[in-house]
Amino acid sequence: MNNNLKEQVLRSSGVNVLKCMRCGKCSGTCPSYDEMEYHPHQFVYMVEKGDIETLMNSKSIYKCLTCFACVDRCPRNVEPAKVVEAVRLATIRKQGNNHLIADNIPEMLDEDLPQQAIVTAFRKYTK
Amino acid sequence: MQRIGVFVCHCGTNIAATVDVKAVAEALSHEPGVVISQEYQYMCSEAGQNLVKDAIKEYGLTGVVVCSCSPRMHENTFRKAAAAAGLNPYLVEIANIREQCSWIHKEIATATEKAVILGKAAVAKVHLNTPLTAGESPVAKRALVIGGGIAGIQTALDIAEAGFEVDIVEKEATIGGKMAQIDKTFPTLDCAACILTPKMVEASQNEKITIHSYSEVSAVKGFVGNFTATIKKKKRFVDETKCTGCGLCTEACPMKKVPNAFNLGLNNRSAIYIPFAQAVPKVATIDPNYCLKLRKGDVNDKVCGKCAEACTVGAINYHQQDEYIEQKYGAIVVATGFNPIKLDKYDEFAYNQCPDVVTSLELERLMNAAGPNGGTLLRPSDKTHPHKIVFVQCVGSRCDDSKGKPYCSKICCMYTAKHAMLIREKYPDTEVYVFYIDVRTPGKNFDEFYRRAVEQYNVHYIKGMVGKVTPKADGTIDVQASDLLSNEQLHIDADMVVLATAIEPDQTARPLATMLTTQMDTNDFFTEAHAKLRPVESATAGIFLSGACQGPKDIPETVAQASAAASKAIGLLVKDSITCNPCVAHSNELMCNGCSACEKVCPYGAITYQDKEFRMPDRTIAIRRVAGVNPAVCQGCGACTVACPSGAMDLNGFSNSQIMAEVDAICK
Amino acid sequence: MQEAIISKAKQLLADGTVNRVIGWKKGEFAYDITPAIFESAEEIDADFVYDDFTSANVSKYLVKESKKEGKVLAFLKPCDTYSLNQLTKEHRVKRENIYVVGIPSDGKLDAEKIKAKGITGITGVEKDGDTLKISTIYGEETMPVAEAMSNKCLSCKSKKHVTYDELIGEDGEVIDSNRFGMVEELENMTSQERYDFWRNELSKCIRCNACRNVCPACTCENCVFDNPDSGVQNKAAADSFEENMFHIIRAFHVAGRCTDCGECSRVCPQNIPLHLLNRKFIKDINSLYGEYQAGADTTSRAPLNDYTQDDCEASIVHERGVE
Amino acid sequence: MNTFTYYPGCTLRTKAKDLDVYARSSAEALGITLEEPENWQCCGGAYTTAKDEIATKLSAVRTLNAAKEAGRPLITVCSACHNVIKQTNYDISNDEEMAAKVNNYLKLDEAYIGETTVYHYLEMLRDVVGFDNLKKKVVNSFKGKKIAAYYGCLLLRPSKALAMDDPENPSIMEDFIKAIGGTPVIYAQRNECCGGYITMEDKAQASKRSAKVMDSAQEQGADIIITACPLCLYNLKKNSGSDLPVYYFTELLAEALGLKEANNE
Amino acid sequence: MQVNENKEFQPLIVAFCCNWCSYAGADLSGTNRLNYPTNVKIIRVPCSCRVNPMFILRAFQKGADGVILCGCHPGDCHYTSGNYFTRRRMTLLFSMLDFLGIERDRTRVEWVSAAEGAKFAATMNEFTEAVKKLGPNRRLEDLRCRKQ
Repeated sequence: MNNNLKEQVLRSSGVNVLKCMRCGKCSGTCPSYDEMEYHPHQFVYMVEKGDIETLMNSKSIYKCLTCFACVDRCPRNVEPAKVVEAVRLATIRKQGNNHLIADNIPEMLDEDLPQQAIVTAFRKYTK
Repeated sequence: MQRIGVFVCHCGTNIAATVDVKAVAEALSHEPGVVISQEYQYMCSEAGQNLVKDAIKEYGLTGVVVCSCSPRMHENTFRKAAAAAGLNPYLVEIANIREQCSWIHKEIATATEKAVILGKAAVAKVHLNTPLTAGESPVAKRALVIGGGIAGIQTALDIAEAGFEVDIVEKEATIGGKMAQIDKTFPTLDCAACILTPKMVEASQNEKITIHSYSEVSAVKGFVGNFTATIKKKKRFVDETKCTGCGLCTEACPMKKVPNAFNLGLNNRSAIYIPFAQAVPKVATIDPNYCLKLRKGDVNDKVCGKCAEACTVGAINYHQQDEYIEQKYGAIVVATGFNPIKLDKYDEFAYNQCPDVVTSLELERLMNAAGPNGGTLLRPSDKTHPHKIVFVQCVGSRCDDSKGKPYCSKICCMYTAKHAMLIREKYPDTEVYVFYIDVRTPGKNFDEFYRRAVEQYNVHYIKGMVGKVTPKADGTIDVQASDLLSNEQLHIDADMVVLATAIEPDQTARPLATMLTTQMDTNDFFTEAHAKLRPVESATAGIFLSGACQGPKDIPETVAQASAAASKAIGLLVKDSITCNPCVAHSNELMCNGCSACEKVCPYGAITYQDKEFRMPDRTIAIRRVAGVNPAVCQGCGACTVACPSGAMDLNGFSNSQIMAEVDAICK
Repeated sequence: MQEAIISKAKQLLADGTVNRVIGWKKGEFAYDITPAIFESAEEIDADFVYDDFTSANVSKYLVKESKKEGKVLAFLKPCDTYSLNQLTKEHRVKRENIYVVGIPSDGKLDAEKIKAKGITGITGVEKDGDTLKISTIYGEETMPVAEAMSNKCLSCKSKKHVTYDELIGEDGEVIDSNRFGMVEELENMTSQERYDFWRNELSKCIRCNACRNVCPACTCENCVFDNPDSGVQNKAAADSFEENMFHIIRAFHVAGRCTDCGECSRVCPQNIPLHLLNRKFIKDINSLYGEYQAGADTTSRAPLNDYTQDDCEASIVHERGVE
Repeated sequence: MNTFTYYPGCTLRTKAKDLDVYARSSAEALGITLEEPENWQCCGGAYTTAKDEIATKLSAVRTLNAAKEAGRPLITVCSACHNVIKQTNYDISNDEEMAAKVNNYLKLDEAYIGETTVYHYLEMLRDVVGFDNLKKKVVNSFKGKKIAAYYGCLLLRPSKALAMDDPENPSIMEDFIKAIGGTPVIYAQRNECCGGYITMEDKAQASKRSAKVMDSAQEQGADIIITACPLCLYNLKKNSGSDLPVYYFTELLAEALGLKEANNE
Repeated sequence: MQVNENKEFQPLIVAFCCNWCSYAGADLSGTNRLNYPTNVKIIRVPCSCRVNPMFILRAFQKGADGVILCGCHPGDCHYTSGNYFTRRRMTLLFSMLDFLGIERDRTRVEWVSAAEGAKFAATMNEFTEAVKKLGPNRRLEDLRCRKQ
């Protein structure tokens, strides 16, 4: 259990994980569920336990679509997507941990890809 | 010279853990007039009370101050103890050093300091207390029950049984309430109608009971023992005394496309209707929003009139008007019940998008023999048998999201188990899934009942919540949910989805609470006088609570509470008179100006004026107009005391000088 | 005017309509006019005075007078009729025992203002258009009428009689006065400035009770400040707080009942602008609960004994004006 | 009241010119003046929910403040820009700490605390123009066309901040479709994410998501699908493997108003 | 009022609470162990309309630094209409105190129901803080009561 990391995630997300009643609706609604190793309800629970590093090292943090379905549908107003984002930021803010590297971009592009996709990817996966 | 006794309670550690009770007793012993200051572990215990009684006798106390829990808790206890020892009960004051001191503060030094100050204020006040004698006021021997569901019916029957007149006011066209709409009951699986309708009939036949159906309480005045209620009998356009309930009119009515409210809109009825076969009173009612004639606005118009033609007894009256009845009551029982919440904000479950997503109450109607499908469970959309049904628990309950309710609706776990079981029993080829967060089954034979659903009927209970319900083009419904135990996201191709919808108090409860000056909690459930010890009384004397208006309840609990409320009401009604609150206003005639300011602000009309002869200081006789308070009518709010400019009007138990003394003691 | 009043008084006494008259007579000085009871034409001829110094509102005297045998005649200026109406509404006078003759008023003079000009030994005054001719033991002096006018008359709110049995002269109209100007000025000051202003004014109070004794709304059988059970009994302010207490409570007790007759300030020997406290309440009542003029009628409900469900909250005080 | 500050956003200047061009010409035809603020910056495309990220929120605040200074409501048309700007505005109005930090950074003459009203172009059609009025101006009706509205996630959620429509059963785009004469097709996936954000990260997932959306619309019999988001359009067209035509709603609007050569076959 | 040299100023707050709603709300905040400062001392009155302006002035006179009056929510008065009168009386009284230059934050009316224990505690915390910021009540006190 890493208290500093937990503190950081809680502060950064602004989420009170103790409000969770373990209903699992977030995971029931998540469109990326099958791509994730850890699911939204697990993010909330594991952050509560302080098991942040496991999450930071999981690919799951890049699978969240930030579609806010879990945020809107959570009956307890927990906002799991914000927890996922806070964990992802905890990872990519570390030196050299950018998930997207500028040099790799050109090969990902096609002529129709909107700027938006690149900008968002940068915003979400780099620091 | 005053001889005051101070008694400081430890309340076990409730007070003693944060307040140095010995120091409080010691500090208060030096207050003027205090002749004895003691502390004891539990002052409210018999031994504690004896301490107070003995001290009153031994020291000839003229006043008692108890530093303990809230006066709302034990003021009466200590007043009675004082009275038993021969001291006027109103010479007792309570310093609230538990709820308003030890429980909210942590630091012993400051909490003790505050407790001493609160004690000093009580001592200062008790110095000015005067012996008060309570007056008496007569009790009207009639009860009003508001709401005619199972709670109201049970309460009325019990009160009538004790020999008192009871009026039931029901806003719908029939009594019966929600229970009349329910198919079977848990955990015995009796047919609800079979056990309810005899009670409805009993109520209608009991000569002590008057049922005002299709009526509302529009005003309530007065106070315990002496309420006056105005009942509005809404125009139903049918003369209740003539109608025989034969139903010819409903057949004759050409307007047949009215959503049937009793079946929750799952089928249609005619514009003139009898809600259901066993309705009480079995009298027709015209729905003016759909009636071809009444909708026209001009009843003299020659439109339709088929029902009047069909009626053999001439009961139809298109000119009927609302009728108001005023009646005196000694006690009022609130039994306004509940409703499922609206699901507008929960469309991730597609309730508004798919007819085959229904609420549990709708399922009751779908499964009921008197329901839209005659008791065969069919999908509302295409009237086919569903083969896979998904139940979703806690829809709108246990929420903290402004859309739902923060509380557990309590009845859903059990009725869902019932539904699941009944479906599996009747249609073994149907798969039933229940998505739950927790299965809550506290109650006699409840958990056993739920286990039977799982073990005997093989209902699939899945721990997890449904996230999204998607109606598909082929008529099936994709239910996407999490299965928390197997850690996977499931997709179930269901034929029907049933939502265990949260329940909320009826909309009429809030304005009624205002009328009755009773308190409600933030969810609009009526607040009981004490959560544990007075669960069926409201804090307002003479108003009792029956059924789900006080909190979510199942039928046995509702009936139990209904009978409890009845017994409390009976306890009041058997008295010929009740002891009034002696803390009422009184006017010092020598100082009264006769200006009428007090009369204007009195909500009870307790103040009247008369011209009285007074001998003036110069020995002349003067006739002056002075105010007098009727102590049986005054409730002791004190509005008049502030309206009075000369200070002639004062309040027993909370006099100007007493409150000033408290202020001084606190601020010293 | 004096002749007309005197002859009316004599006539009503003679024909038995009334059996006594409440009027005024001279005191020690020419400008020192005080209310008095007259029971015969002889007494009237001897002492009855009505002139430009005759300010005193006799309504309050009617509390006692109207309860005696027979009928009493009272000459009331427009502002006085509001007081009488208010007293009638509060059952403090027996209106049926009073014969009211409404008299017009074009404003009364304040002797202090004349004296402030260095004019002393006043023996009489006469208005000549806008000029006031003052005869003194030292000879005649003049000054503009407006400068000698009593403050309460400078902000006159009505020339209309709201109750009378008979009128001398024509009745006037309710007029649009600028009576809240000073209240507004104070409201626009900072809290500290307001405090300083009032501390300066109220600290002058000597608790002579003149304001209370003259006030037609202060007719309590027994004033709360004389009542040992009230907890605020005191004869004289022992401390700055008690001056505040006395004047706040007095203003609060007459709030919604004060007709703004201005007598409190007129009689204050220390010239404390006490009417501003009353006007503040009147202004607040008008703006928060709708226009209300105490004494305008005898049936309306006093604003403090009334309410609506959507009255503003007390926090409105925080939301407006200068902190 | 018919002049608005208009924020196009970067994608509308390049890959999503259609969205922009038709939005402008239609607005003009509807009597709405759109004024573009000078020197606007890219909104960043995605809103960072982290409370300790301030820098990424500044460009949105600059835009909001420009509208405030112009004394006009702000209109956006790209779903992503709208989402970022609306969330920023919501947080700055409701989170004092964040507002303080942002204002410390920006050092504006007057602190920005959420004064600007933000409309999506669709909201402008609904609340300012009115769908009834729009209906009257339609020259080329889409009568008989079954049109599926794709909201995606950005227009509706988080609903507290976006507050545009019922997040689970929205109707604004369906009402728009009815106004231009078409028949709206309701399908379950209309408010589920197409996987746009993840396009560069995980093509497979984006394909899966967008296919699901397209299939759902097609299953309910849609002829075409409309959206307000360039990334959705790209994803649904490119990655779904479906041949259901996808258009910007503004293109249909312009066509309905007769501002585009009718290409109804 | 207690001023210790090394300690921060501790204001004395007098709270008048109606028996039916606010006093019960205060009890509930106790039952739920919701803390608020010891500065607050509650005086129980049957209804907020029992509170005479004289009580409030008296409290200030004797050294209170803030006075708060709590009653049932408008419409929910146990006595039907008491709090409506309270609302008018206190609005005018507070306006007058403001007019006399007394700091606005020393007086307050708050409606607290019997169910609002949390609101009661929060209100008391807030009010105490606000009065703390103002410092000791100097403008409306009886100098003889001033503690050294």
